[in-house]
Amino acid sequence: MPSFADGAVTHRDFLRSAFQSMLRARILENKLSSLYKAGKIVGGVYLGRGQEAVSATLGTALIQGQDVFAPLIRDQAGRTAFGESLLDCTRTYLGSLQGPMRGRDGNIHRGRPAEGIPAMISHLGSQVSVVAGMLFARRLQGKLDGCVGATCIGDGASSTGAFHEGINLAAVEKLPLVLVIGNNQFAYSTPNRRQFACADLVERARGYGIEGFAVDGTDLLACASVITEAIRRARAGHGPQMIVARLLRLSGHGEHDDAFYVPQNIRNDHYGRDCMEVATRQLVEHQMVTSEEIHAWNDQFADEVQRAVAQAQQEAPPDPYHEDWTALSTRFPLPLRTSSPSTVRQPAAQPVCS
Amino acid sequence: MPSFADGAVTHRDFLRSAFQSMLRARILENKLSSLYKAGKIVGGVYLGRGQEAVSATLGTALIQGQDVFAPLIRDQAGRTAFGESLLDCTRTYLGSLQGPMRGRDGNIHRGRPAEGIPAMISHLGSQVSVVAGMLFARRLQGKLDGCVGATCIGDGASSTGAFHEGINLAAVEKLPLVLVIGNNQFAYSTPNRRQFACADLVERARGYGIEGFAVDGTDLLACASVITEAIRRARAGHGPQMIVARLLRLSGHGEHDDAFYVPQNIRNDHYGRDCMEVATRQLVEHQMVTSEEIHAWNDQFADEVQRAVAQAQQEAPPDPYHEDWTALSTRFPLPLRTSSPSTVRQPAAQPVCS
Amino acid sequence: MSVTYIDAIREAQETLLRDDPRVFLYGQDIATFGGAFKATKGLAELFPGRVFDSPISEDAMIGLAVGAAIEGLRPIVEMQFADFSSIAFNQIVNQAATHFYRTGIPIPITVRLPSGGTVGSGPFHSQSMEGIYAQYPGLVVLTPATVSDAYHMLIDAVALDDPVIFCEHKFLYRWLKAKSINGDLLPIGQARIIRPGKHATVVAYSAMVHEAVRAADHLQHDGWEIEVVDLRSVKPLDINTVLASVARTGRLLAVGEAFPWGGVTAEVVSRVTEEGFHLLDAPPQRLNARDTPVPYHPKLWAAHRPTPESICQALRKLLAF
Amino acid sequence: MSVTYIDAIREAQETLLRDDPRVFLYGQDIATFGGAFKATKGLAELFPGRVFDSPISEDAMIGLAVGAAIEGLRPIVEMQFADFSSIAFNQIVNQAATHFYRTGIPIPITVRLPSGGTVGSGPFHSQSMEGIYAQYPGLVVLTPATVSDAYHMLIDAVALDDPVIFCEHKFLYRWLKAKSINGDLLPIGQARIIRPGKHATVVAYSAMVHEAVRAADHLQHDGWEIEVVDLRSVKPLDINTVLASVARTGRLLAVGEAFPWGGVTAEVVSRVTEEGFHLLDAPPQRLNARDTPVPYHPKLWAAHRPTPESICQALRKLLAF
Ligand SMILES: Cc1ncc(C[n+]2csc(CCOP(=O)(O)OP(=O)(O)O)c2C)c(N)n1
Ligand SMILES: Cc1ncc(C[n+]2csc(CCOP(=O)(O)OP(=O)(O)O)c2C)c(N)n1
Ligand SMILES: [Mg+2]
Ligand SMILES: [Mg+2]
Repeated sequence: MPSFADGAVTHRDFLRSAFQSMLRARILENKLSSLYKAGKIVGGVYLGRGQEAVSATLGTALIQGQDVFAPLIRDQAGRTAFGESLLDCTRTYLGSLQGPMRGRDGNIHRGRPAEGIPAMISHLGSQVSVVAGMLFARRLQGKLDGCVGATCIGDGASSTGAFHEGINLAAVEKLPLVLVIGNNQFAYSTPNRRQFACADLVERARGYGIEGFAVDGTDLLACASVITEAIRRARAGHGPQMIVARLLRLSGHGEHDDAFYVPQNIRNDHYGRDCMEVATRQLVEHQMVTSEEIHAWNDQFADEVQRAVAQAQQEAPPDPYHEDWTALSTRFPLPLRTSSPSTVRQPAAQPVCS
Repeated sequence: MPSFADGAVTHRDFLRSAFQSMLRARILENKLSSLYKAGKIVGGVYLGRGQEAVSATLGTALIQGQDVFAPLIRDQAGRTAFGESLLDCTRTYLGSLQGPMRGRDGNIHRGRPAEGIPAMISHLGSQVSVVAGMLFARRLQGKLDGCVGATCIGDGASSTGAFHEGINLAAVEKLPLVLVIGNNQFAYSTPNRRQFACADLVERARGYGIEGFAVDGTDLLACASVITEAIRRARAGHGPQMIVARLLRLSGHGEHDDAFYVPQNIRNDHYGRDCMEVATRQLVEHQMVTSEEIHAWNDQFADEVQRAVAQAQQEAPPDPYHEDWTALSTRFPLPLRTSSPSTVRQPAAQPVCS
Repeated sequence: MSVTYIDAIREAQETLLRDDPRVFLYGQDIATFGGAFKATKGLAELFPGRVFDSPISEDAMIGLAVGAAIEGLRPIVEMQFADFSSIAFNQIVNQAATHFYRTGIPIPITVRLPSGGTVGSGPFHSQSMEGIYAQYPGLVVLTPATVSDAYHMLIDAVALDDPVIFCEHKFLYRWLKAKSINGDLLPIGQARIIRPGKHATVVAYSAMVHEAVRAADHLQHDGWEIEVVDLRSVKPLDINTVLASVARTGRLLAVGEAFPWGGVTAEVVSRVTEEGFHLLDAPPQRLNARDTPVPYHPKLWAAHRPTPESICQALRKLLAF
Repeated sequence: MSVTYIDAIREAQETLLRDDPRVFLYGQDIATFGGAFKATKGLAELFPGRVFDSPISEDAMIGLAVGAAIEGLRPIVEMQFADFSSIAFNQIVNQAATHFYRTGIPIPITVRLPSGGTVGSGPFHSQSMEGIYAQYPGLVVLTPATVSDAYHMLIDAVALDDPVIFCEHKFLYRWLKAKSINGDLLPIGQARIIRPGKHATVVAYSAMVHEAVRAADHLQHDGWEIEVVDLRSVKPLDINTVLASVARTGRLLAVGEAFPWGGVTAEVVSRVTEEGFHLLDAPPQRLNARDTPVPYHPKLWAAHRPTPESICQALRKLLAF
């Protein structure tokens, strides 16, 4: 049986921590939704509602400053758990110059790559090989020991060539990549049956020669158990791990979408339940949290969110007149010859192929 | 047990026919190799030596004029079996204006798409979705019944995103696509262990929700049994079929390559054997052919090949001064208004979204 | 009663599905959902078995369309955003575009690219890729700027036997309205003088046509008469109409929303200087977006792309030469 | 004793691996096999654990390089042929190219593209993609034409903090030889006057530099002195050197091997006419490949790309203006 223990963190602490991240994310995302509906956020707002258990578990089990976490579209909870500040979120959504993206990119397209959080591009599947590359580089530098790199992806993104190339490459290189597929049954409006033909995406793992786990993504305890075990195995050198979490997206694709296409019977079935409610019940029942604590956290997080929003709102937006309108870090023209070393480099030896 | 019978074709006829295509291809390819080495062919020459049993079986089991066959780089035998004339090959390699590619494209990049043989582009994996599209179109037109579409691909090409997207799409659409992966253990110089991490690529089938077969690609009888069964299943509506044939490429990647990187032990092992020899032995033992017949065929095919080469060599090359240097079938400028119908089209009804 | 640009695109697809059994639609979320921009709203119900939701597989989506075209059909593929066509790049430029030249079999597919910037869309939902695709032989690249052109040119695109990259501007989708779709037809490959003038020629296409017209209207107050040419099709490019205009005005400004290196405006300027050097009274100029990814923040975005103000500024400089 | 262009590229990679622990090589068949063109021959043995055979996954190859660059390494990725970079297109133009602008973290990767036509290579092993990549903000696009530049510019490419698309010409690989790699360094972004002259300027890059020089040599017999400018880098583009040359000659012909719509030659002509209109005594001209896929047959191929003969012809027309 997998255990939650990862170093010094006990089962109880882990779950409380993951639960807090779920709650914080839910409150933050509710706020983002209202801001969007009030016209205060331009572009789109994409929520992880219903997917917090999976995402928070992952973010909690990863070690900030050591691991890589490449969140995707529905990972507010995982970001929070991994240590991303609420301000990074609100500043990015609200276009503050102080945010990590400085108004140049928005919403969930944020990250701090130098701190182990790549900033996703929109093109689904593209982050898999990037995380593999980060791990590959660490191995080359002798710094990989004990690290893992995790990324999340949806059922829809599993149909991309980038997903396939990335996971296959990670398998060939036997990298400690943890790939969490959140199968929320829809890609935008497209149901699973128009996306893949296997019974469960976890059946893909074997074809890549990697280990695979299926988990009920609405069940925090199950997620904690399975995801920590997968991460443990990746850390221990078992190579890439694929986790397929089944659940339902409890929002529209974005806040512009009312998800009319999700049939009632799917909403009503087991996977349509809200992981927040399940987790609350589970942790209260197991006496890991009390309702009083939850209330207090609710207040505390609402307050934190409020402050993060207020601060980002009052911060200066980027100024096009002071913007550095170059996409390069190199400043051309280069001063004469400084791009080349002072001495003329000559080939080391006889050319091999002459 | 699968049977070779496909309609009226008996087991014996099938095998003799496949064997003849193998032989014809081998003789043709030996000739292409000499022409290349004599500097008579520019560009590259890519041979299917060692892969004739798989390819010929496939081409023989498919029905010309009804099925689609998208051959790849090592499918001379399959092309011959499917009915491609030797002249199509020699004319393309030698750049004759009479060939299907009219000197515009060369070597194995030839086809007759309107006759069910797409002309491959170099980019590996790209033909899978094209064949899927041809089948998809036939279904839309109500013409799919009983048709299959087959394409071949290498172990290396299984790492492409195009392969993944194509086969997954075919699975979602439940198309009668037969995908033959010739795992010849190398992609150019790259061994399987740098290409994928699963034990056998056939393990991928399940993850796509399709049926998979593994076969010894050096064994004509095994190939005939497995491939005809897969085709039968595709024809019968079981959806895409994946066949992984294990074998060894018995030439360099192209005729410029001496394959120094293929270790001796791999050449010596079971899959290093020559399918031509195996097939000869098998058919002679089963008294399906006699050595005399084989000798006669050898002479006959050598003669056919010789004539196909001679004819292509004496034909005119394309003439740049008479070449139609446009990549479009449309001739611009279009005469005024003829690209539009004579009457002004008005939207049929009220716009739905206004 | 008015018709928007997106209505026109939807209507064209309805017309095509109704009139031509060879047409089918393939793309992400285009069936039940009616497409991310509702360009196919209701069509799946109207035409059962002709409108398909695809997996998120842009490469295979184009591969499928090419295969279907080989078999004689006329698929219209919707990319959810032009930017995602980068995934289908190989199938478009190498498979579809080379097919006729190589085999003699044309590939009549239409690839719809919701293109260009809108507020808050950022680097990956704002790109204008016409100048990328136009570089490849074997493609026709269309950029309708008006409601009627959106309709008629999409109909024409499907009628063409060659692969067409159909660049629709997302900003125009709901912003641009017309009373009705008019019968002012021009063949594909012919540009339109959308606003006559005599002091300078602005060559533009897609959304920039409207920005250019605004700039021209503005300069009218100062007595300048600016001619605006809407290219309509960037490949083929109707250089004759452009040259005739420059012959009248002697001055050329080419305006595009794409990145500034190369692309449509460079092709226009080069063609004009090669063929109509003697017509020019002043150095021809280009105005494009800035050389950075398209920024998210509305303030940055507004300064990233050409606007009526920056077009006016460029025109004043040109007129003062 | 001589050094070929491909030797220089191999040497540069050896130097880089030796001098910079951040460098590693990733690509198809580059380890044991030493690469399809032997650009990495022997390097896997010399530098164990630094040269890797990749799966046939161009998209993931670039993704991996981007990830490694984030971690501080300097990967060099070999595409087996430039044409196959179409599969990595999205990772190059959207992931690598936008990263610095978006996040402030530069992506120092070098993508080696064996480019251009050779006899019998056909539509998918002959492409010149510099004009495609140069359209995207955030990329540096280099096109060395000489043995020494092949060496020094590859060293410089890896030193740059930005993603570099390094377009090597396959035709030059073994055909172009030098006595040795010389110390005639120029910084990236600076063009070189490779042949001085006074009657007309030919701007070229990569293999076309040599065709242009041959054409110039030929016209010398008739008394024409043609200046040939080797751009070296197509983005950034050293317009100052080009303008200075045109100021001397008054005439411009831009020659490229890529497809004729847009691309490098259009950018050159546009920049010169925008900024140096008054310098021109004749309409600037372009000469590119034809607007079809690159044909397989040597006779077609020879008529598809610019040659000394066609360059001479274009120059005579230009000189006669
Ligand atoms: C390559 C690519 N194609 C299309 C899109 C547009 N798009 C954005 S999210 C999305 C649906 C994603 O579905 P899924 O992967 O299941 O993730 P979910 O949103 O359900 O979490 C689509 C089609 C994209 N971002 N990238
Ligand atoms: C996308 C792409 N990348 C690289 C190449 C170059 N290339 C041509 S054949 C080949 C090896 C193919 O190996 P495999 O798929 O195993 O087929 P085999 O040659 O062994 O039959 C490579 C790398 C290509 N054609 N397409
Ligand atoms: Mg989903
Ligand atoms: Mg192989």
